[in-house]
Amino acid sequence: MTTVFILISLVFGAYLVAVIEDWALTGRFRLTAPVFSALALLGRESVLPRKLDRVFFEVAPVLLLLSAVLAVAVVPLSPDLIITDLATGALFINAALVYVLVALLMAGWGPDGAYAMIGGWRFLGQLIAYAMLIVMPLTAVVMRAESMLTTEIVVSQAGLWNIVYQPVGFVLFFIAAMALAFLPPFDLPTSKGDLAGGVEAEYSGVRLAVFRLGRLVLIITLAAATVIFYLGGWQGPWLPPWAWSAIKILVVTAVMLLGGRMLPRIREAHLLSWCWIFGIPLALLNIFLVGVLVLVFP
Amino acid sequence: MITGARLGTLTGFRRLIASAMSHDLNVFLVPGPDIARAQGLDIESSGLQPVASPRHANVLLVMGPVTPALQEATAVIYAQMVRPRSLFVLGAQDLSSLPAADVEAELSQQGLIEGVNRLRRVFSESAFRPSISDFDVPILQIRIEYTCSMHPEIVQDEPGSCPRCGMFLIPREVQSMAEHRHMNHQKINTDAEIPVTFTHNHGDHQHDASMEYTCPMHPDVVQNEPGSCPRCGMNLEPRESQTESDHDHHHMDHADQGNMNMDHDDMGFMSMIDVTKDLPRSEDGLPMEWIDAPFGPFFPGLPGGLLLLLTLDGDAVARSETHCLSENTELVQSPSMEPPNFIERLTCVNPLSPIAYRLLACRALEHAAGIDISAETARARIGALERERIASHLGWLALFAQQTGFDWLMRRAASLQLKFLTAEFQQIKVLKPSVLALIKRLQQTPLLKSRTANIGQLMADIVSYGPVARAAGIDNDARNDDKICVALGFTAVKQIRNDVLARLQVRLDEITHTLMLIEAADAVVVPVSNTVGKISSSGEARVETPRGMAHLQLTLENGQVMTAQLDAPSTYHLNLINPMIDQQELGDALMAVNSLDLSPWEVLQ
Amino acid sequence: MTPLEQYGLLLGMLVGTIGLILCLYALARQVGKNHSEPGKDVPATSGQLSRDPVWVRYHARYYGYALLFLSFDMEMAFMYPWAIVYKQVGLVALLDMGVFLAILFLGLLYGWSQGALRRQ
Amino acid sequence: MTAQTFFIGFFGVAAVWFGIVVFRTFSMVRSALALLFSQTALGAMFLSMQVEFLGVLQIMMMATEMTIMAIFMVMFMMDPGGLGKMDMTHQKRLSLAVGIVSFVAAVAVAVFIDWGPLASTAPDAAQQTVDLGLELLGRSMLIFETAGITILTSMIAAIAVAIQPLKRNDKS
Repeated sequence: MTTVFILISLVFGAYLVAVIEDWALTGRFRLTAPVFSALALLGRESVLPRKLDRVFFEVAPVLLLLSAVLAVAVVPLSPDLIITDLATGALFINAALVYVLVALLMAGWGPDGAYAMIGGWRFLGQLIAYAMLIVMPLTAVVMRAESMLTTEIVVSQAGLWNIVYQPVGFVLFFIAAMALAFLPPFDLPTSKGDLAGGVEAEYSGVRLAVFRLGRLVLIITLAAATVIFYLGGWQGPWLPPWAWSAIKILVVTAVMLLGGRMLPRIREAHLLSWCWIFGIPLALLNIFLVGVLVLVFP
Repeated sequence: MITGARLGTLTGFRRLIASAMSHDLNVFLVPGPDIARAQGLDIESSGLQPVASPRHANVLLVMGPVTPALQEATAVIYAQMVRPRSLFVLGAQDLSSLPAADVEAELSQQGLIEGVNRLRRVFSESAFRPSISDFDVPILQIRIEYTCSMHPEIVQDEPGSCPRCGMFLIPREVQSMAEHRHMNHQKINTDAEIPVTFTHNHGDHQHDASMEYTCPMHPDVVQNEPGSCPRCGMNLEPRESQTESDHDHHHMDHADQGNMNMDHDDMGFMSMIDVTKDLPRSEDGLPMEWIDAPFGPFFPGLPGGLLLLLTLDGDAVARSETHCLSENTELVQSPSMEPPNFIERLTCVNPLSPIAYRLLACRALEHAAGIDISAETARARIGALERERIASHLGWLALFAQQTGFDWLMRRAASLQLKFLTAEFQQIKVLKPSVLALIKRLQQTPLLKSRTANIGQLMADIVSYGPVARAAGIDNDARNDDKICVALGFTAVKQIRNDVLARLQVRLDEITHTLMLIEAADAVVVPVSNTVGKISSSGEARVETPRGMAHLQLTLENGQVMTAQLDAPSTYHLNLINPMIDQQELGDALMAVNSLDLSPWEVLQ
Repeated sequence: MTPLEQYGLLLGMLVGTIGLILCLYALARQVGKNHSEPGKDVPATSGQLSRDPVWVRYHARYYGYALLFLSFDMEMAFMYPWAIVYKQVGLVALLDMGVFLAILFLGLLYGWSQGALRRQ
Repeated sequence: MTAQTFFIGFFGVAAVWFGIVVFRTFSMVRSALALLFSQTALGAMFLSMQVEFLGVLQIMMMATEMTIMAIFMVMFMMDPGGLGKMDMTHQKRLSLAVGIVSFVAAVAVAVFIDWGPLASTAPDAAQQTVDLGLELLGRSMLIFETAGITILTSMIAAIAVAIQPLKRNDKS
């Protein structure tokens, strides 16, 4: 029963992400725009490029949606509102979200087009930059919670949220999460200016609808992950737990979508060198600091 | 009635989808969003959503001048759009290679809004139709030609085995038109060391046919008489020689071997070392294969009408070729033109800065006729020219922001540009604080300096004009020797870094300076042509257009303009592209090309 | 729920999502068939017809980072079990992982000094 | 029990099938991603054998590493798109024989060796990770540190081989 409820709230969340993104892009708050564009995409032809790799081209959007939906399985909206409370919850979110890269590589290599291929291999370079900055801050979060159960992680933040306990970890995780969801300023694989749409340029019709639905669910999943790891999940003074979760997730989604518009796209060379030369030492420092804090104030 | 409808009767569910489509109009702009903004069209507010790829679009909006070469590219874009698709034409155009326009409207914001409403009705009524007709145009036709992977110069029209090495030929699809008409159009490549032979359309380059002998496996082994190859001993094949230092780049033939089953055993094991021995090595010493990717006339990150054929080594540019598909033909069409028609003709040469060219024509005619105009009208004309400079720089900012994915700046700059295009003198005073706020906010944007610093460096000793030259420290502004400008307190703006950041900074400073200039000129009137008597003499004029100094010379025969010769800055800036983007990362290369603020329209044949 | 039931539920979600997508495809096919026309299935490169295949040996410039990433990825496998028992074990765990991370940080420094951490 | 064995068998067969696809396909990227999905099937097999941490770790780490293998395969092997349909297999008889011999040896090891008493119930997932952590910090601390050293040597060796020595001037 909880599974059905969470999946429905996931679809509703994806709809809200579409509304917020449309509002950020066009400046008009139209509640019906995502519904019309979804129906329109359904009604359009879905063209297959000439010399494509059929398996890759078909599997890529499906895999993108799958990896986002599976990552939601371990997200607790309230103490008992979680689909599967896995013992290795934090690791499972990361494991599911790695297949976003596999999906984009397939979407890049499949259609045999110059723009798509360059976009695909660019996203592999982007993964090499952000992957470590997701894993190491998560280790610090798990250290404080002494377990990888996502419910344990939320409960461990009862006194002090992790955003206050380990701010460096939060900043690194947030940047890496935006890079994972290829949101601007990290939209290297699907950049309009460099690659005319890059990886998603060759998709049309219902396959494009699945690709875009996968991206929306991915954004809401990453926002939910940021909330449960750093913003104290469902904890909050007056409102019921699920309400707090919903508010926090929407706030984080809005910050992710609106914040990126204010910056030019980052160069891939800069993204890689900054993440490796400044990001990883900072992450190691964060683990060391949390290690000391956990020992000093039990 | 839309010609690009989809097959199917308009039943209940399809009617719902058709009405959804009428609310979700994604538009692909031809010749480009910068031209739309320059002509005062606000696309977003009219309800159309611009998209980057023809696959995502269901409306093709054609506005602004479309030259024959651009019509071919427009036909390609229309063919690649997904049904149900529609063609929306603004302003009278003779689009021969496209089907009849579904919705026609006059070229103005009012026409655009009224056209969009008609488009919505058309979509919801006839998105699906029981009978549809194919869209077929000569450029889309393909013919299969057979070529050998080892000898790209062997081209036959029917399958068979290669006369030289015996391997059977692989099919390749090539455009059926004999050669790409625009390919050997004004081909600008100053790439000195390797004369570029565009590998995928062999055969159509006429070269002197002196015989030479080369080895199939090692093209760099070249002799004048038959014999065996010093390296691998295979006997050398006769081949009519192309230009002497040309080594025919085999990079593409390994990839498109088609379904030729090259089994390992019979050919002797060919290790990767042999295969990549003669490939050019990139900076880090890896001999990789290069792909030819066109960044065509309608690329969302480049000015509309500019075609950049890049040979990419991974995501870095190995070689580049620039073509202007939008350049105009002769200025004076019929044997002679009336002065007013000539002024109109020159105004619509470059849709990006019409007033500058109108002023150029007026000044040239007045210089020929010897009329001098009152200080009052001269000041008002300068006010109009400066207003257009601000609008042009804001338009460039919007295109720069679109290329670098800087969404907030694109929307702000575009809306300000549209306001400035038709702003009267009072409105300019009102708009001034918002422009200055935009500039201040832009200069504080994090990541912008690191994104644009030392990218697109130009060599010091090259000819350049306008903001590009001023960013390199060379001050060749035509306004310096214009008495009225100097009287209004004009001072040139200069930088030294000579990279994209410097060009951005120069244009921002110029916007602030021109605002003060307009206030000093305190009048903005579009230059109007005055009557030129029946005289016959020659005149010439210089005007500092937003992109640099344009120079016009014309000759008059008893009141008729006989010949005119325009010298525009973009013709020189086209030659800067190749050396600037060599070995640059793709994103940096496109941003550097953008920073030159090219207008392909003013490049005359 | 026992762990096995949880994995079963995950598999169920996976199959359910694939089923939903197949229904969407069936619905789209019911609306209309693809109408193949000349030039429509050529990869869209902004106004040009580029028919040559691009599956060539792509020159990725980040292989310096990729090599270091493989090693750091292995290291991460050790860090999770350590992180779980860290509070229990206390100072020994901190020193132990300190040594481990210092060794790997040495590798990172070596890579940086040899110029691996740049666009090759 | 039967459902668990069914899934172990199913994912095992899937892993083997993807392994076969690795060699039967012509495109390099396809074979790299086939290997990736064979590792994922292996991870799913671990999960169905109630070894959660190892299974999830396998699913996660193999994805990134196989994609990096994919880019290196595309960079250094001829005709990565598989357009030339070159038959990459060679010494077919020898490899067939080696395959059969090793399969028989594996089955023999699995069947005939005495694995000790059958554990009634496996510890639950969270406990397994805690035990692994304690094991790392306790008895096999030495193995943990030597693993660190081997990872360091692999880093240094990879960089020494692959990266061009820096020209003195641009030590950015």
